[in-house]
Amino acid sequence: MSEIIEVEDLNVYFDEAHILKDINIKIPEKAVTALIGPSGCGKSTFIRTLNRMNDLIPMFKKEGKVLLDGEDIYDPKVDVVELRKKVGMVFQKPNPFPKSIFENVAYGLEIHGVEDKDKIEKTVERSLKAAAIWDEVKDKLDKSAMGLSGGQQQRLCIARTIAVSPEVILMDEPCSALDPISTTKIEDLIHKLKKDYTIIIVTHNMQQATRVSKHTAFFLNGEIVESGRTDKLFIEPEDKRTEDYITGRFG
Amino acid sequence: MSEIIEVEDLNVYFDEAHILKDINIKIPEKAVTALIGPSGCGKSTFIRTLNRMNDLIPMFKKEGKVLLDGEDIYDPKVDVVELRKKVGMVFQKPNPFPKSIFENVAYGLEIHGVEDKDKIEKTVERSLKAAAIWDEVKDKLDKSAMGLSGGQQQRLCIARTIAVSPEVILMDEPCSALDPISTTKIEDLIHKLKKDYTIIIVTHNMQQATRVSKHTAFFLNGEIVESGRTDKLFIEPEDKRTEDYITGRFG
Amino acid sequence: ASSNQQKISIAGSTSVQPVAEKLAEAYMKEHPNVKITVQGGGSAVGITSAKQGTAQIGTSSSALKPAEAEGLNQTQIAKDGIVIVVNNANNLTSLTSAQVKSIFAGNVTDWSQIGGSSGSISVITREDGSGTRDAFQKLIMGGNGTSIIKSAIVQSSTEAILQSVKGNPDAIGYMSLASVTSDVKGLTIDGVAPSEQTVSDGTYKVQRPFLFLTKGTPTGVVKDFIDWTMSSEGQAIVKQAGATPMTS
Amino acid sequence: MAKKWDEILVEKALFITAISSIAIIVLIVAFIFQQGAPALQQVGILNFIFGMDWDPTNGFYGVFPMIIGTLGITALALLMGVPLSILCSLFLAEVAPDKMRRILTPTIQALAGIPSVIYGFFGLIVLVPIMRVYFGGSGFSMLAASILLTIMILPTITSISEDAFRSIPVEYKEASLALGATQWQTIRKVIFPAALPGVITAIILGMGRAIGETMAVIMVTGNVAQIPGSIFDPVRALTSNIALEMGYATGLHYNALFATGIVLFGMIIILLLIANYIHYKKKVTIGGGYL
Amino acid sequence: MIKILSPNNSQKVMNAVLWGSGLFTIFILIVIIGYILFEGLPVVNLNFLLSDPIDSGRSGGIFPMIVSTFYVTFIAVVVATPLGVGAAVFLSEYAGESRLVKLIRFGSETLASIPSIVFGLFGLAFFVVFLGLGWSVISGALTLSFMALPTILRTAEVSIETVPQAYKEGSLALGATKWQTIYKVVLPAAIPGITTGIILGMARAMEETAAILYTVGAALSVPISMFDPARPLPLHLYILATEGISLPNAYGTAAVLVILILGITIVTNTLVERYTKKMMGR
Ligand SMILES: Nc1ncnc2c1ncn2[C@@H]1O[C@H](COP(=O)(O)OP(=O)(O)OP(=O)(O)O)[C@@H](O)[C@H]1O
Ligand SMILES: Nc1ncnc2c1ncn2[C@@H]1O[C@H](COP(=O)(O)OP(=O)(O)OP(=O)(O)O)[C@@H](O)[C@H]1O
Ligand SMILES: [Mg+2]
Ligand SMILES: [Mg+2]
Ligand SMILES: O=P([O-])([O-])[O-]
Repeated sequence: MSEIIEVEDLNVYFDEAHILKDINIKIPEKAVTALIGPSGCGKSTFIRTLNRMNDLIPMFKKEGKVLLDGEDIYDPKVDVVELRKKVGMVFQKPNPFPKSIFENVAYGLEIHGVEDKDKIEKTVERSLKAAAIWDEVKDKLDKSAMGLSGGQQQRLCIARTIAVSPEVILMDEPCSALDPISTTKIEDLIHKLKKDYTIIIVTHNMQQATRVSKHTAFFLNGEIVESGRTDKLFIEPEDKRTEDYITGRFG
Repeated sequence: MSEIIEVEDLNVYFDEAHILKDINIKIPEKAVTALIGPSGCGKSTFIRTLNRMNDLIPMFKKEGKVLLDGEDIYDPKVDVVELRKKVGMVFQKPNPFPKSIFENVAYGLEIHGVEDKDKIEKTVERSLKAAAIWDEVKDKLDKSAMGLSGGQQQRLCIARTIAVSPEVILMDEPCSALDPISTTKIEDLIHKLKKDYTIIIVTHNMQQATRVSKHTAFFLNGEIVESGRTDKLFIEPEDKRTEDYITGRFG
Repeated sequence: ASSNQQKISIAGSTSVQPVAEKLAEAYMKEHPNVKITVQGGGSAVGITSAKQGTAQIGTSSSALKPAEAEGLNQTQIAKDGIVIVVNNANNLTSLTSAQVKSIFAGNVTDWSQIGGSSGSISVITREDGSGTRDAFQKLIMGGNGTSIIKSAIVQSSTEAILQSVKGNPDAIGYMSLASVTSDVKGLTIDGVAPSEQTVSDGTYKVQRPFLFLTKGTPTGVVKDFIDWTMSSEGQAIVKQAGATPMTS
Repeated sequence: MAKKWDEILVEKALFITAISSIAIIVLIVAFIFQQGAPALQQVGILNFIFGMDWDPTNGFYGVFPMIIGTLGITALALLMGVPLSILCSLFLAEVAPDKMRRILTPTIQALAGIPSVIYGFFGLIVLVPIMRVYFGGSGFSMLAASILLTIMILPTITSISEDAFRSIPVEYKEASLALGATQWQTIRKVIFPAALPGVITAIILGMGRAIGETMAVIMVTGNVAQIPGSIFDPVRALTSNIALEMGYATGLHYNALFATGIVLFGMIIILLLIANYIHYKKKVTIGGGYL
Repeated sequence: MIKILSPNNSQKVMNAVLWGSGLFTIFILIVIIGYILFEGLPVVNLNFLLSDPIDSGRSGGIFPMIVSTFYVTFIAVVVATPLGVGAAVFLSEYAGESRLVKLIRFGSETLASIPSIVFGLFGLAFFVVFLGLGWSVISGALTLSFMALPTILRTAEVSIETVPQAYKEGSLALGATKWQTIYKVVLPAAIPGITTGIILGMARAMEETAAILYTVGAALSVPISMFDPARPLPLHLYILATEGISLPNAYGTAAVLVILILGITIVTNTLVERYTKKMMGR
């Protein structure tokens, strides 16, 4: 199994604040990698670095390299738009567009140049079904997405992301607002997706990490304390801090 | 133990959509009541009805009564401001003000007329500590709250709410963005608070419901299927649907 | 028909504008192949447009200064009487030009000083440079000799003068004869009441010219239009438009 | 890489629109300066600005009383108009019943479409006589102009700030109300600060309208080029000076009117610098927060 | 003062103040619009609307002026809107906080304060004479578009800046280009503010006199081509009113103009309202 993403000596600063410190990690292709760690340790910042979403934050500064398929994504030659087409993302706070539910999911297809109405409709339906929200919204596809419940919005955002089939999918706590059943459905989706896609998921739920991921990285205070195969990391962690964290004895 | 809130035949509509159907429930005083149910079933809508937050949504319509201390909170005579002082709320999506961290927490005190700087500072510190975020923000109290991580924002919003000591605290998934350790700390906080306050908490985490609450109500499609003592509801639910839901066999 | 259509554009004085428009309307009826447009802007625009050639005919409502007149051919197409007006409630009906002068110079400040019922006079004048004021200055104030009192209210149009005088029992102003209505009272000056007749025959002195200006001597259709304007037919239209024709 | 070309093209096109605004400004400024500079040269800048007499017929070109007039009228209009407009926009955004708002908002916007001349005549026929009866004098006054301008800037400031208030995310409002804040506390401490950039833009545009307004002001100020003793005295504004005499001015007089424009321009720049300084000091980010 | 009051009382006071200012504004609206309609409506009838003026407008109707107004305003808005919104997009999304941005912003604010008469004279010198467009619809419309530009630009800029960052991120993360994001997410979300700017700019263009006095010509006939001179409503009523030709007809013209503008603002606002309701779900 090859690595699709390699992060080398990554350091991230917001102005003077040193948020990520000497991050080195390899993300295997067509597999699920989980990122765990206490709130505020830098998980979101890290995955937002992988699709260059942090570029939008004026005070963002980085050192080090992020290689996708061997190419540094921060190279000036890289087309950020192409990068983001390859690397999709579900945000921590659900952020649907102020458009209808249908348009939210169709949006990505349209901007990727899909014009065939039939195809768009099919893909929208398929994505909404995969994100386990179809039944709840199928009768109000033309209603605004802003009128959905928190969990519905979160699933809509998942549908929106998978509709355009990116190679890598970054998910920042995709199940945080979901009940156990929806969560199971999303996990099933992840299992299905991992055959063809690379998935990086941030989660606070250790069980979820063990259930869905092959690899796990444990973040603490902006550093990766430990990373490796999930089964190993959760059963016999090398670092004391990892052990403390996963057993809930931390802090 | 007396009931602080009694909801009688509550029906809520958003325009034509019938969101809550014939809700009848009594919330005991100085205890924790958990609300569980699949995403989109109406939990948020329900708790937002308890502090009349839904009044802000133009198409909101309700029937039935919500009694707080025996008085209908929807009575025209009721002062909504006083009501909301008594009934505080932590929202599902963290919504800090675009102000500094300190100001976010001090805000409630100031509008309640506290002018003593010293007292404000002490209360801010105490609230931030109780919400388990003090250590992370103590050095940047004057920085914008918008620059906090998702989980940090969530804890800040908890701190903001408890700073003004409302009698009833509504919490809409307060731990959804939190790691297990922060979650434990928030649960500890809830345990402490319940001695003096009435707490209603929406959660997707069954374990959390059993850990913190004395009573639980199970929502499904806008109805309360079952409600009662948590220990009873989780061990021998009366309704088949409740059982299915809590054992994860649902849908 | 448009291929041999000829265009004349007229621009300048806003006082001349309605007269010119009426002339144009009648002329175009007789000459369907000529299209005349009339543009306002003020006498200065008339002078510059004629000089620059932006308009074939510039119009002005006051006599040109030597510097302005350079290179321009002037044709006076009408006269316009300037009437001294007061509020209808004012009991005076006539004044001498000397009295008007001292009022506007600020030497007389109360109506009782000149035989009216007491009330402090509110002097209303037109803006510096306007054709109306020019004529008033020249004929009442005596050229550049005496200036109008600095604290006089300045109004920039005929109608604004009318309304200002109408709304204030103590006001006095001056305005174009054509626009005087029963809302205000026109005063007899030096024993001559302003009227088309007295303006036309020159007995009423306070008046100004309406001028057509062309760059050099007019030719072609422009010349034809101006000639027509000066004809009895054209002058009848001038009269209809409320101005005083050159010949009565 | 066809897309990339699109993007570059779009950016270039947008850049051109931005630059064209600059070009327009430069064109107009250059025009004003080119026409006005000769007068400043001939009369002398200081004589022009601080001269107390304006009498073109006799060769006096001093605009100082008009500077005072313009400042006075504008200040007074802003003093009355800004609070009224902002309160009104708050009323529309936060208090007014929905139906009322739906009628009021467009009607107020329509107020921006009433010709200045009509405002002028309204002032002349209705306002000036009232002022004369109640405050004495001729009725033509600084105050009369300021009242008209108050009404004339109302639509600009009200509409733009109403939008600014209404575009504040509801989440902020909810958070504040849930803490037991009154509506007014919420407005004062959350909504208003967050909407401040929009409100300041509204005020700046309103101020522009007030300074630049000509036709209405001409009819009610009396246009006397003297420093007014009180707000009930007649004054002449710089803009009025230009509009009053432009129709007849030639030669140096014409240039002097444009020089008046230059002075006005200088004043605008100073006022804007002040306004922008406040703006900068108070800059708040809204819509921020990236998570 | 407010400090001494309890929050409750200050709420009551402010409620009264806000209602007071709202009602006062309504009073102003009724007085101004009522005044115009009261003075003007008596002369307005179908004949007034549909016939040509006679005798410089002393009698007859204002049909050519209505056409002129639409013609001139339409061109002015069509020119100013893309320039204004485009510049606003550039300033808020592309340029960062550079010198250039500050300069443009400052410049447009200055432009907003330039007296209309100066625009008129500029238009005369630039469009009419220098570009040789003559006194025409196009000269007048372009002059007006310059006047309306700053309002549209600054208003659009403010509303674009208030669009939550989260929407943009959502779009970019899907692989949308910057322009796609702006075009499909940011601008639609900023529509209410942008329309306000356009309406204010348009209203300004529709009512302006001084700027067209020197540029549009004053022809009493219906303009066919863009290069024909025209006489929009405000200019017509200006000439009627100031030269004392016919005050009643001037008010009649004003009434028609006011009704036209009211119609446009009401329709636009209703559409925007519906649109926002659909988008935001409330
Ligand atoms: N503003 C609104 N307009 C229209 N429908 C709404 C609105 N808010 C919520 N709804 C609908 O009401 C139902 C209940 O929503 P609610 O937010 O109460 O669910 P919830 O139980 O809190 O779900 P979650 O766990 O996902 O937050 C959902 O079907 C939702 O689509
Ligand atoms: N825009 C910003 N400006 C300044 N500091 C920031 C910004 N965003 C995040 N931070 C800080 O960077 C650190 C890492 O934040 P990040 O959002 O990556 O945490 P996280 O691991 O995702 O936490 P959570 O689980 O709570 O979402 C935090 O301490 C946070 O306060
Ligand atoms: Mg995070
Ligand atoms: Mg919810
Ligand atoms: O426009 P005037 O006729 O007064 O020069």
